[in-house]
Amino acid sequence: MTSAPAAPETRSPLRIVLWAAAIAVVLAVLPWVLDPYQSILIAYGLVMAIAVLGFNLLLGYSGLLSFGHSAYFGVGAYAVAFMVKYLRVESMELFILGAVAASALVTALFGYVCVRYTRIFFSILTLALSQVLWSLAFKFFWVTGGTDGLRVPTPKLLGVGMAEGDDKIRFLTHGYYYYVLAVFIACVAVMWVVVHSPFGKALQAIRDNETRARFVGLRVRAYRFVAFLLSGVFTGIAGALWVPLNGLTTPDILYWPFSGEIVFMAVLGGFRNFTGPIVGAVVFNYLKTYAIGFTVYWQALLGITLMVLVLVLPTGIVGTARLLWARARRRTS
Amino acid sequence: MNLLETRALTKYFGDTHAVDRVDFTIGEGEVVALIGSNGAGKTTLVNLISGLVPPDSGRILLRDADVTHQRVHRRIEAGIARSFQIVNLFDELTLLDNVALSVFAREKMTRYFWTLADRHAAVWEEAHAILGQFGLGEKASTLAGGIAQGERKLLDVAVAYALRPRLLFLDEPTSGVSTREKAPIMDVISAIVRSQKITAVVIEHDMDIIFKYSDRIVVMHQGAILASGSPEEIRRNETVKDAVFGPSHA
Amino acid sequence: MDILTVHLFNALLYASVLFLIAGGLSLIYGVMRIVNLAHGNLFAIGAFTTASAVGVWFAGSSSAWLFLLVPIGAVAAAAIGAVVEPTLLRRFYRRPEEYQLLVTFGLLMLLEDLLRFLWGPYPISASVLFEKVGSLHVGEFIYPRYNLLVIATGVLAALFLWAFVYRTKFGVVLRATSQDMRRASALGVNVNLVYVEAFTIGCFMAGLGGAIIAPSQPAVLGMGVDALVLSFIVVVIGGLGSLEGALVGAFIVGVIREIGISLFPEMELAVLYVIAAGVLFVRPAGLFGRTA
Amino acid sequence: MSNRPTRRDFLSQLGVTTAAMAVGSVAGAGLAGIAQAQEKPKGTIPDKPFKIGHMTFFTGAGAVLGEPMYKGNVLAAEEINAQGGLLGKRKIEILKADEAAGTDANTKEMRRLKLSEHIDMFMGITSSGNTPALGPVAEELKLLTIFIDGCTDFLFDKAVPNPRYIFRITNIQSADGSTCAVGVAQTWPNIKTYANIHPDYAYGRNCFDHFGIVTKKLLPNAKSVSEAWPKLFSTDFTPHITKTLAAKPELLVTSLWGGDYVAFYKQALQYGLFDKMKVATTLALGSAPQSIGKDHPEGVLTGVHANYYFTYPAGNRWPLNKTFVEKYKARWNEYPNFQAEGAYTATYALKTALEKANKLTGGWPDDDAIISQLEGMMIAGPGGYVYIRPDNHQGYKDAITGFSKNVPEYPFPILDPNRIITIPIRNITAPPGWPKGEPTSTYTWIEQTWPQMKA
Repeated sequence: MTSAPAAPETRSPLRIVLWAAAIAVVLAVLPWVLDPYQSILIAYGLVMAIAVLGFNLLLGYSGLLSFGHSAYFGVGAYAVAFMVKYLRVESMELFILGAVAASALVTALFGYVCVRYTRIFFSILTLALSQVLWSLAFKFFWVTGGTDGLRVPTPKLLGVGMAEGDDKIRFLTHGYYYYVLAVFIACVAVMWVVVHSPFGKALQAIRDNETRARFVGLRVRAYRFVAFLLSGVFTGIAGALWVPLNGLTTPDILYWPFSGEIVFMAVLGGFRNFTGPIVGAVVFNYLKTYAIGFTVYWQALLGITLMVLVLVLPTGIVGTARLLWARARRRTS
Repeated sequence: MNLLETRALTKYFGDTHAVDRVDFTIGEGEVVALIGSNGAGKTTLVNLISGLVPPDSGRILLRDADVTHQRVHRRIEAGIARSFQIVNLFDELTLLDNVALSVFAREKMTRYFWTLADRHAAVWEEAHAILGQFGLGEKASTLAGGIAQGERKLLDVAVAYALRPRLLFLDEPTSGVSTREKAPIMDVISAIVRSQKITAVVIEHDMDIIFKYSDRIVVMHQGAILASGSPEEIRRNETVKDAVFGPSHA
Repeated sequence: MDILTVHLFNALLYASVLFLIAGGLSLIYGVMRIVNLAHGNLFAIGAFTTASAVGVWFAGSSSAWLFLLVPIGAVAAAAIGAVVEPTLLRRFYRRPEEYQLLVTFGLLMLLEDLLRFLWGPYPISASVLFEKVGSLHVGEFIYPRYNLLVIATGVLAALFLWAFVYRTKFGVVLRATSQDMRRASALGVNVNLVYVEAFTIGCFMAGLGGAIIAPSQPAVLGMGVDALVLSFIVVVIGGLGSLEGALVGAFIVGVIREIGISLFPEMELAVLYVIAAGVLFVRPAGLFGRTA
Repeated sequence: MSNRPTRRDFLSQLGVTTAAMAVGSVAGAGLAGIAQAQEKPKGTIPDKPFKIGHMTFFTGAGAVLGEPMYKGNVLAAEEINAQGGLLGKRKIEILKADEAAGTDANTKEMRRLKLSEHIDMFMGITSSGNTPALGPVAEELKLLTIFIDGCTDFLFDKAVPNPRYIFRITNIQSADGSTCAVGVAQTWPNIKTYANIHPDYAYGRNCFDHFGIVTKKLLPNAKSVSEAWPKLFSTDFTPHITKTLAAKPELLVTSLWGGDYVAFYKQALQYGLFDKMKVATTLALGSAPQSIGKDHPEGVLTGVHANYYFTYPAGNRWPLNKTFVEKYKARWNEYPNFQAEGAYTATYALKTALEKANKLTGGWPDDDAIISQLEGMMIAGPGGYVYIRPDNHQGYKDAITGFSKNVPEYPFPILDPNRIITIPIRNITAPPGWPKGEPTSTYTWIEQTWPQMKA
């Protein structure tokens, strides 16, 4: 980091819980206030937030930039699609379990190779390995449906399916929305504990200074491996939640530019903050949707946004907001 | 019984004999100063023993147990800790976190990803206490990247000390700080080492400090041990004077 | 046996183009330690520029003149490189790699749309040259002469680059900078100049790869993103930062692709990726790689 | 058909005809035309615009095939708007969306169009990878939809077996492979070996399957000796061509289309592929006609998606086509392809349905009323009559294919007017009520009911 270290987070746990509860309540009320389309967008945002939260355990807390997180997202999504296609599973809970198992397996395999390296080599390795999965999903037509992808019908939530004749949009904006919200809250809570646990401290220590971390007795690779695993599983869960929302999965979500989008979201929100990835994911989802509606050159728009972010606001939305907030407070006091 | 013993420990860097068949021993409770001119092999010797670099040949025995090829974390479990000549800290963590991390690591708690670190009050108390011992208590919640060099040197030692080692290597604990600050730093460190009866090896250049704080002095020259003895003996040793301080030295 | 010759030509054809792209990527990394994710777009810019120069702007000119126009794509890519390095990338050398990757990812998105803005949404082809040079007989088969030209260009580029890096004064400076930028700087090397030159050469190579295939394949949107993955596979097999690695990697990929399509039509490219993954598991730094 | 008929008998039984014949007249209650005079609508009609979301390929290699679809839609909308709009009041407004964004993005975009832009109807889609994804979404959204292409059997076989809101106007995909195979059986009955090059996605697989099953029935001696599956929107077919040449087949079957086919034939020419074997295609001349150059070899069985080619039915026999081609040429300065015709016909099918529904109930008809009019509709389009089957919402019209030929009137090859092959669609697709099959209902229907020719 080029910027001077900022003051650490010193807010009291009670205040954090209150804030989180307030935000959760707002999110819970949204489907009743917003039109269905907006609710669906928020649901997409929350799903991506889980993925980016996982991703950021590596980038923000372990200092490892993965350019291959599309792989674990895709594994989660395809795990669900395979369970539908081959096992006729309908239960969302089983989907999530399956996605956790599948993404843990793949992440363990990839992690075994990748955590031996850091910096650019880590990024390149994660990217290259993720593209192996992309090519498999893409070419194994008879298993994966190739570019046509696999459809996933409406799942059963806690054993309850969509009522016959019920409106799918209503299902998505209410039943499924709350399911996503619940999983999201659980994931945020878990990740909060992870990054504030002794393990989380160890990761940050390794990020700051690998040599010294070794000399306080940390087995650096083992820690990176576990972080990689957790990160991948979170992203896999997001993939599983994403499929029913989207209705189908195609190799597009395994292609490397999707990994780039995940990185984009983290940077947009600010990867040195716990909340940055969440904000980044939700905002990016809006940004992209409206950029596409606004101009055919939406890619250029996003590209320029990214370059400006990196050049001018490397701490992202949350980092910048905090800075401004701190400055304003200093001025008033 | 010797706490640590090396046998014909050797490390080459290309053609340079950084450490050349060194037999180095240190007894329980000793405070030894390791001296020698730049490039004499002092830091390399410490790097070999602490596990930063692997030796080319020779053995390292800790209480007669062979640790030559053990991984760093095993050596730390066995009680070997070190500080660094060029300060090695977790700059984006607070002072308290820096020390607490050692405590967590020592207690094998860093693998806990399911409990909040803040919940382990005993660890934080201990970390606070250690910071207090090193006179850093007031800056506990400052980021390590944002304190003065002298304080960083102390913190570096505190991080190593928090591992509760039996054998502590201090690689130039006062390098890079002003002469005026050196003695206070050494006073703090020395008080802790002596009171906790830690066996320590100090690499140092400042002769005043060496003579004041060490029980024994080991002199290295061109990768080999030239002499070993009490401060008085070393002071009188002519070979040492020539090799270490140069012939022109007084 | 003739068919094997044709297969070999195909493999070399693919390898030549890939070497140009991946070689440029690797050269840039070797000297400046940055991985340019927008590298594939420079390949695309080369293809689009040449395709429209030959197929649209100067369509109908004499074929000799059109042949001279082919390298224009490489020049265009090099020009973009010469602008982008000092104005944008230079700010990032001292910052962590994640920012370098991100800024080039942003550049990728920008360039992708720049292509669409400048050349519109449709494929552009310059097949007139491809047709003009005709085909030659390889036993009972016939083979497009143009493809042999592409192979020759790839081989020449490799020779040229080798001579350039190992046999010229600039090559010495380049290698010195690559090994230790600070020391080179202390010895009076103008590092900024070396960087812009190296980056421009790398972009030139990618652009040349695009330019040279424009007559035989249409230039389409998205070709840059696809090309980047393949050149990653090449450098992953060969080792990032090594020109020899890029050469060998490109050859391996060319051969595997040809074999894959012939013997495993259902798997095709997947074979390539699986083999690349195999290399990664055994030798993560690639066959010619150096890590730190 | 139990005792083995000869091939010639069977082909004539199928109703396969070569050379241009008059379009068979079909009488029926549902018959509607696109050129009917407009009656005054009953009841009050709102005058807010009728929004159609139109998604097709506007960029990339798919655009030469897909974009004419939009142009056909726009042409029809402009004609209708010039008369005051739908039911004389509601002007059609078309919102474009680019199908090239990818299947995931497309489903999102369809949702956005309905939920955020509040479109009244959805049209378009070229790729058969996209309709099975979008069909269920349209049903979920209760969005009235006429897919123009994306004609995979899978859509109504599996993805949406009981469609309510979605329809599809162009012929079902299995007709492509079957028509191609029938064309081959009739033209080159002595073929023993054939090779395949198909794009690696739903359409390529479907063509491969149906060409295979029909050929197995009609030409039992013919064997597939080579397969190549290039990625859709590839530009380099060098290894696929080489592989095909190495297998030395008598015939190459390919379902490459759009920009892919253009790149393919140009590369294949330099490898002399067309000199070494016959070539049969399913969709080669389906793209915008001007996208194929005069360097394209003649005598290739050039498919048009078994749907429509702008020179057939010739103007003197079917005025609807003559005026459509003229108007399209005047508006867009190019000739229409089957997708332009499909979108044009679909727009008029909507208009007709609205008018009939209005006549029954008055006012602006709701979606259910429109749907019940579309179901079973028989409409005369530029390419002939299209029948929309009520059970699966699929449009059916006679399948056609032909042979490439250069003529002085056009700067591109056209279907040889003297050798056009037409097949009544009902004879090569599964009838209503046939059980859903794998890979398609039509496949199992052909497999189980067609007689096996003698070797």
